[in-house]
Amino acid sequence: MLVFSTNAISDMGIDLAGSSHLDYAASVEVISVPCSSGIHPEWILRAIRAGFDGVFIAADGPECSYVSDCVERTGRVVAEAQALLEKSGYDAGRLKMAAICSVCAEPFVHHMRQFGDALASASAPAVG
Amino acid sequence: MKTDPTFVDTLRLGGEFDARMCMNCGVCTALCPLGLEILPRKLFRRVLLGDHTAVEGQETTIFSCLLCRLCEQNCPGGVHIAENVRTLRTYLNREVHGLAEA
Amino acid sequence: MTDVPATSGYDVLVIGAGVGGMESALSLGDMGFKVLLVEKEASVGGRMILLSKVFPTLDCASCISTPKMAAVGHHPNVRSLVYSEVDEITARPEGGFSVRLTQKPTFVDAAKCTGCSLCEPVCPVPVPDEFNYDLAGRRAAHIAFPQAVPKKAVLSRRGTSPCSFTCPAGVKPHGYIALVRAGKYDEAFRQHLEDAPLVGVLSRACYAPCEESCTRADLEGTVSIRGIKRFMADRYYAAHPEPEYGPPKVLSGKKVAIVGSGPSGLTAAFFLAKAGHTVTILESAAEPGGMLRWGIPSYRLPKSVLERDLKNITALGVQLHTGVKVGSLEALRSDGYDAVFLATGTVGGRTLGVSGDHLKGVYDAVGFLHDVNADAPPDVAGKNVAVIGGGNVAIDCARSALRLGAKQVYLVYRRSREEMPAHAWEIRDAEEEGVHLACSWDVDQVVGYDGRVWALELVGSSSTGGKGRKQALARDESRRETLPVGAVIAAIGLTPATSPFSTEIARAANGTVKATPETLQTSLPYVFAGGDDVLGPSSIADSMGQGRRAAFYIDRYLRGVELSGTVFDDPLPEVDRAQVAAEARTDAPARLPVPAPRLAVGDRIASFVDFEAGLTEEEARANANRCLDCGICSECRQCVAACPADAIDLGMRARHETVTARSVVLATGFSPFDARQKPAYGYGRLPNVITGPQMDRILAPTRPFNAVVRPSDGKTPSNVAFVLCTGSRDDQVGNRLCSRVCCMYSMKQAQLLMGSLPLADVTIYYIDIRAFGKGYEEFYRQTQGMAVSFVKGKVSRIEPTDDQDLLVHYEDVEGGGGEKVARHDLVVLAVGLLPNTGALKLFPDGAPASDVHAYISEPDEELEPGKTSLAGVFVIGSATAVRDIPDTIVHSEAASAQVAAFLKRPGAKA
Amino acid sequence: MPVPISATLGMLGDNLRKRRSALPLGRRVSTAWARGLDLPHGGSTVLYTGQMWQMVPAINAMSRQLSKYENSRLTGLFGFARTLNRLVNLTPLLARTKASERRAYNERLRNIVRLLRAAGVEFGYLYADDVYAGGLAHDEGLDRALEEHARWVWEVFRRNGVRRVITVDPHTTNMLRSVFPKLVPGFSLEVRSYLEVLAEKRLTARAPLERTATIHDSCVYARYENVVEPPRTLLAGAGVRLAEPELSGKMTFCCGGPIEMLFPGKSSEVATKRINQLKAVDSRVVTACPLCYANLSRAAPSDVEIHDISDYLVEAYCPVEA
Amino acid sequence: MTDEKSRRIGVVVCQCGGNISDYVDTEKVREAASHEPGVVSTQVQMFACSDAAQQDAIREIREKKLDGIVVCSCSPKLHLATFRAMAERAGLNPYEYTQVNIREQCSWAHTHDPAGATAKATGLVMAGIARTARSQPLEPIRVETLPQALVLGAGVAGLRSALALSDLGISVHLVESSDHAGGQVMRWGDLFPHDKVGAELVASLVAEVGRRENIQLYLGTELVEKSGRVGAFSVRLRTFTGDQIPLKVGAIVVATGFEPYTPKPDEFGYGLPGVITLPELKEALARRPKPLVYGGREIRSIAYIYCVGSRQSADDGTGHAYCSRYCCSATSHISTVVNGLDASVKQYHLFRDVRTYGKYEALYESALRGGSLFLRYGEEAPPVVRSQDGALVVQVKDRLLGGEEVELRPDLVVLVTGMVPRDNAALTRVLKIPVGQDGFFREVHVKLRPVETVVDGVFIVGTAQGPKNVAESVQSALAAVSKAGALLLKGYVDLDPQVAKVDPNLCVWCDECTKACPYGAIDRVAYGDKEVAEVNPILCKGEGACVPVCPKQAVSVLGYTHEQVTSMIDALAKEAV
Repeated sequence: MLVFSTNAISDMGIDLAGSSHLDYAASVEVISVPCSSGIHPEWILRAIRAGFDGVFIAADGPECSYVSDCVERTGRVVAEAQALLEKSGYDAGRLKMAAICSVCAEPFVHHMRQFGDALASASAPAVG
Repeated sequence: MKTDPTFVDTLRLGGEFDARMCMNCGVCTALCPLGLEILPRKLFRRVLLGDHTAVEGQETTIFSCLLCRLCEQNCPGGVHIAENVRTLRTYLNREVHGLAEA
Repeated sequence: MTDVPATSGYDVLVIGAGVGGMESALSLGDMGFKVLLVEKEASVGGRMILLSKVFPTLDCASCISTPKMAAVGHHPNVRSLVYSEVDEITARPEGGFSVRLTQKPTFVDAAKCTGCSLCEPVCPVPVPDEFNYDLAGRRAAHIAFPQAVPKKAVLSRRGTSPCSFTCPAGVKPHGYIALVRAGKYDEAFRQHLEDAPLVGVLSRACYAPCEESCTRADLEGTVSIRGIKRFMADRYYAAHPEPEYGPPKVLSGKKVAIVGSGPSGLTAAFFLAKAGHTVTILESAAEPGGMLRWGIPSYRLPKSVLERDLKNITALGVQLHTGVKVGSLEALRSDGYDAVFLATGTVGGRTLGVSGDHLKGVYDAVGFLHDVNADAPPDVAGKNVAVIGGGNVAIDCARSALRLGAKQVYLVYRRSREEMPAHAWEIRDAEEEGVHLACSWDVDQVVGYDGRVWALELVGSSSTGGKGRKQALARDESRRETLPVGAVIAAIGLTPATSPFSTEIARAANGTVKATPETLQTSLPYVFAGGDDVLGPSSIADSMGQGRRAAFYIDRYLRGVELSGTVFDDPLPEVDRAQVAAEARTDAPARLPVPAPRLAVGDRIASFVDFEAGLTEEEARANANRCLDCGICSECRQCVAACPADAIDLGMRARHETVTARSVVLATGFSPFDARQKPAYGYGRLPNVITGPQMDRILAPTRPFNAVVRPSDGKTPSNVAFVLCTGSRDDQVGNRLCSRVCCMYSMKQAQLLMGSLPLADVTIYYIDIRAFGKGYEEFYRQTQGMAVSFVKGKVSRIEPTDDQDLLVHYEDVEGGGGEKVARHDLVVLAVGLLPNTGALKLFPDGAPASDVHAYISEPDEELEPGKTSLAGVFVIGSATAVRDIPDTIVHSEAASAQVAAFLKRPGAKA
Repeated sequence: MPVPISATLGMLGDNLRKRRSALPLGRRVSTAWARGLDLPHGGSTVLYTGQMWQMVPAINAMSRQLSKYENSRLTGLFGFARTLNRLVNLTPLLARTKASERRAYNERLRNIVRLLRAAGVEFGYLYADDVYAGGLAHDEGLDRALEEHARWVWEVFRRNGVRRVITVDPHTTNMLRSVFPKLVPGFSLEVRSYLEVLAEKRLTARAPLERTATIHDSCVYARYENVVEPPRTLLAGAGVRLAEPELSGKMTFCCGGPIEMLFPGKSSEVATKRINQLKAVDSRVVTACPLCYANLSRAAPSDVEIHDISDYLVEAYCPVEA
Repeated sequence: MTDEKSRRIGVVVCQCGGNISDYVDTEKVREAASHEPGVVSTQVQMFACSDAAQQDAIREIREKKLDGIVVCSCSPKLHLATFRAMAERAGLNPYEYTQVNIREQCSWAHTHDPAGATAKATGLVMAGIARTARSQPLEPIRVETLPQALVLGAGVAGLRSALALSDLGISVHLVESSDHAGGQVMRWGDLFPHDKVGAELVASLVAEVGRRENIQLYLGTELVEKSGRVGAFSVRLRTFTGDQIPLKVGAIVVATGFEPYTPKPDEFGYGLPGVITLPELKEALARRPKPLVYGGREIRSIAYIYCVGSRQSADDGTGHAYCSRYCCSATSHISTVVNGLDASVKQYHLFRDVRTYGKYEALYESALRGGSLFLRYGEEAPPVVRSQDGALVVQVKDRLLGGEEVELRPDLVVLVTGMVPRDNAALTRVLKIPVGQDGFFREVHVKLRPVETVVDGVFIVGTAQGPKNVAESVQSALAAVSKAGALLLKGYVDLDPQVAKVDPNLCVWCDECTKACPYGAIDRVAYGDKEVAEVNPILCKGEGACVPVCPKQAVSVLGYTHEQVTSMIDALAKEAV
């Protein structure tokens, strides 16, 4: 699983999950970017093509200090990326997004487990 | 209810009625061991608004007060409730009971 | 933290690194000024970082705070000093201010600490977690909170616990108690062994001055510290018949002779051997142990315990030569010993000095006890025995005599019972076993018949007044008594066995060796002396302390280091017992002492067996649980062992610093109202009455219980009440002001509650809803829209039900009036905020003016925000009036403009 | 229909003006308790009873009488009674007291003397000049009569050269300490309750009681006069382990006593409520006010014991020597 | 950009004294990294952040002439700044340094899976190397700034911020659209809470402004044009005579104030004789009439009706749903002023909630002490004001008496009117700063950046941002000054160089990025024979909102370029656990 997180906010939440020794799968790997509204949909397709089972966007949420409508913007990225995935023959469910705030350690781990389970129970990835 | 801004001045002659600092939070009424619904807050409010019939019609209530000051002890406005009740009693003794000389 | 040189002057000193102080420091730093930011807590961030989400936008407090906290930590123009306090600010004649400040010791080297938290789980001392407003616990070793900046561990220490402070042997009872409490028995034993050997001996025969100093003794009765030690030692020795270690790998090549194998000699040997020196003990008796072996009856100290203790010392390679009489110190020198420790102890008893004191049947205590211990006791069976003296040795003799079958045992003492030097419980035990006390009697003569003692002629005696042993005695001839006895044991004082060396080293008149009290060095530089040799007759623990001290200085001597210029033991000051006891009294339920079970009196005096059973595991832990953690940190040193970066430094002490600053910004914030001041609401008494700040912690994602639950039983609340104006707008608590944030934070909490518990009922009891700021009224409407009930009426009192629900009394002001009672399962007190008056105390030459409410004044509030009555001193945020977060930030930035203008004013020197 | 307020208050005012008391007792009755105690006459420090303890049996008796009238049509007679009372003192008729009850109440005053003596306090007693302080008239708003009475009481103290007063009940303490200074120009007495005096003396209990109890604070002591700690200090010293009721100290709940005269029914409802609160904590209740004592005793069921604090204190601090 | 194969990258793997190495096989990670093309130095350190380890790294950078370094240790939140500084000390561009978090996001998160943690750490390190190999040195963007400011509005907030800017040595152009300075406050008498006289207070500010050589006051003048960027705006003013004045300023402070709400005809009897608004009463009281007479009538009693034009439900169409914040305190205060003039005047306050927040509670208290009575009405049953036989009658259902109707016969009814935003449309067009739902100018973030707007260098202060009293207006005015000071005092600002950049060769000018950019940082420029987008690095915040909308992937953020991110994705995928 590939996670896109943000330098200022969701990274902190993921860090906290680690420093609280909350276990989640080691197959979750993170790339940090400045803001979740700046993630390119192609990156997501690229990740799935490169072999990731799923991509999770740990979005800034309303606390984003760059853009007040960060949630909506990130939502549009997700919609576009999902369209892109479907067009390329991938299940749109392989991309998920949720706002992860700087203290959202538990929610993050919860998302990872749920998403991991969902990906596992989904049919074997069909390459389009 | 018609208001009479001068009524409270009548009372002051008999004592020291002072409920100005009441902010109508209701703590007093909610502490009354007798569960008097009208006393202290609502009665005082009527006095301030000038409804003297309310005072005269509440003789029993006014003399039922235990003067225990549980309300006063907790009044956030610092209203001297017991003294006010005593003032109302003095007023009633004077105006209603004909005990002016008492 | 940024490393701005500490030596130079600053443009601005900002006191308090809450949201206002951080904002101010950052904006001044951005303008190019050099800022010193001082924060008393271990992290910057203030109170805001403790919140869950913040109104009216419901954004996450942490997400807003942490970037600012990081910025403060890295700003090139800002030096932030956490865990530090400003002590004093004085104006300098040349302009600006001189600032004295203290960096409180964290006991963790910040440069080494990586924030890994490994010290936390091993720490056995639980502390209420201030970050969670005491809802949950943390450890004494901790990192303030996960987002802390700097992310460094801190050990909470209030001082040295009285037990550890008192122990003359240097044992730290608090440490092993904390470890026993945590079930770490072996660790507990090892910790003790690091501080002092002879763990078993102490666990049986120590008079436990620690127990007298125990704060719990001021409450329900002392923690049975010795009992805990005995449990831990017995258990360890049962599992480890042999020591777990051998001699040290690296040796110094130096040889030390220790004369005498009593407690001080053994202790010195232990520490010197651990330091790598080659140690030989020379003992004149046939078996080692000195007084431990010959002076203490075995009902108090079984010999097997002593034997096992000795192994702890010999395992280090210490050679024990018994039956060796040392006649000359010089001879030892020529035998190749580089240093000598003289610890011969007291072997001779003093005689009574009355007629008949040499009759047959008159014994001196040392000899008597020696014979008892050597299994060759004098025959006192069936006789009346008089023991003369009032000390612990006298008690030992009397109780031994009982065990030898004496008919009646009398303890004859010249002074009153109150003046007896023996420990009260020893006297009590003796009496319990049947010893008769004959106080205020002196021996006039020992009457003999046929060369044998036959009776004691006693004469009245009393001290001339006052307390203490030094009072003069007066004979009272009017009282005389003849006591028929068959044996007399004189236990009236001992003399040290130092006479063989009288020509070689200086001695005092009473036979003790003259030694420098600090270093224990004698007039011969290579000879050190300790224990009874120096102190005169003293306790085991005192003697061991001497041995430890001597070892410390002998080691320095052997390494060729100056003896002076160091401190042997430098504990933190002893904590104030009265304060600890007072705090314990307010909250905690009584914790009754757990005494060790004992044999019945009859069984006790039938033999010399150990009369006190050890504590069971449960009893030991129950006792350990009674520990009040007076010093907070127990000095158990588990963190020291756990820290991979070797960052723990228990020796760290406060650092003082004086800096200059051209201006000062007071950002000292508010202090929350203590809800206990409002007893009608039952906070502190009713578990399910909590405060708003606590509710915020419960709602935060980093919440202590990981769910919204009520404290009493962990139940999910379904009917929650908010009580507004707790401690605000209330003449009865001396604060008529509105606290401005409580309406809003309560509505925020109500919204968050509805979010996580959609089925819950939430009621807000209010006088006025003060939703005045930008977006606040809209937030109020939104809250109403979420079906939160708003009831106009201040809560008058809160009463518990049997199942810990709460009955809330109020007047339904708008619904026709009269008292109403509503049942809730959780009540949140929206506590108000009060001025924090600490900053006013920092200015010895006159503080900035404050208003009638004790907030720091802004004399021209309309046009000159942030300016105080003192030129160059500014105030921001809640230090001058309660403010919400947005207003605090604006006010802080405004004050920064004022500071900048002040620093740039014409004629100002940079 | 309740007892007619105006007639009852009228009688009260008349008594105070004409007979200087709410319930004129007669000198013999009011000073009987001091017989055999050899209390010195007067002095600058006096033990001042204000006749409260002595009055309680009369109040009890009156209440027994009045409860017959409440809600009865006979209440019309009260107007007539008042007129008659102006001429003849009717109150003793109403207040026919029991001798045994009088003795029991007087014993409390004797307790207090024993305690003060044990503490080494020196004081006198005013005997005939130990007059009623007027608390009831104050409560009922009979301000004119009270003012007159207060001036007279001050005159009595002045005439006797009294400077310091030790009081034995909360109501008298309040009148002398807080009310009279506002009513009488120049009034100046140092007024302290015997509990405050004793608590300062740090007495040692000679026969510690080792018992549990709960405490009922008098509203007047706790909220008017800030006497909260002294009874607790003394009881703790006496070995009594106190359990506090839900409402105690400054939050104490009234015993109902103050309206006993006008509304005996409501008064006993309040007393019952209070008894239930106390009972929930301990079956032994300690009080420190004669009115609380009387009112709670009347409402207490058989399994609840009401004790005056002086009983416990004497037992612990001044045990009868065997 | 150099070819990643020819890079000279160093990798440091930190054990963190076991915190990492207990779960991650650090030697294995180092070993894997050492085979990566471009990596010429690898080391394992017990504590990478320790002085000694940093010295080692610096030596390595210098000796091996490294042009990139990857430190695999803890969270960048802890040590990004540490290692950037270390890189700088070694002479390496700090943006050629990448921190890889193998502690919080690896060893600590996967303590039960050491093998997984090691594999993940390897992947993360590879990704870090891949990113570094495609990194380029960046220098902070230094922007020159002019020590000049434009302040719009010469009310209390504008005047005070002009003076504060002047205090800092920043020249000020103070522009007022009306023909006089002083704003609303000029007309008012005693102000709460300190009874300062509004007119005097304003006069003192105006006089001080007049004394300052570096403040130029323009009356009857408006801002009509703005261009340029933070630190160097070009603006054009137009005077009432129609003259145009071009200026260059570094920052703009908007202090254009509010309008008092004007009740609709008949709203609470507005229009009847004796029914006036709070500002009207304030103006009247500023003259301190004695005896208290209004409109020829002696005033014996006053009824105040609160929340007129405030706190109205959104569905009644007025749009003033917000609370105007200052009115409760102002009215409590004014009733005390009335008391001061004539203590016998009876005053009734028909309120909804008394919002004398914080210290202003003392004003409410003093109103109560003066004998003011407060009657609470609900939004659903507003008081009725009518005229009867020439007298005013007010009927109100008093919620504090359970909704009982109370009738008052006041001599004066005062409608406590709130603050409404001014017509800001023209200014919004020129400055391109947004207004909120309430019609007031909107700040970027109420807590993080309360006086800043989305346009860097343009600040909103005073009641232009929302209802405030005088003290609060001044506070926000000065807050903007400290922000402006940070921009203008040094003569330059250094901005983070990790901003967006357009590849003109790929760009086809579709305008999507311009629309997506919240900061107006993208311009249209000529490039060869085509038009392309160009990012103004001064305005760009580097969040990358433009990145996903570009159909050609022509724009990306430096440090997070497409190349870098995709190479990281590939590296991670290759090492996937």
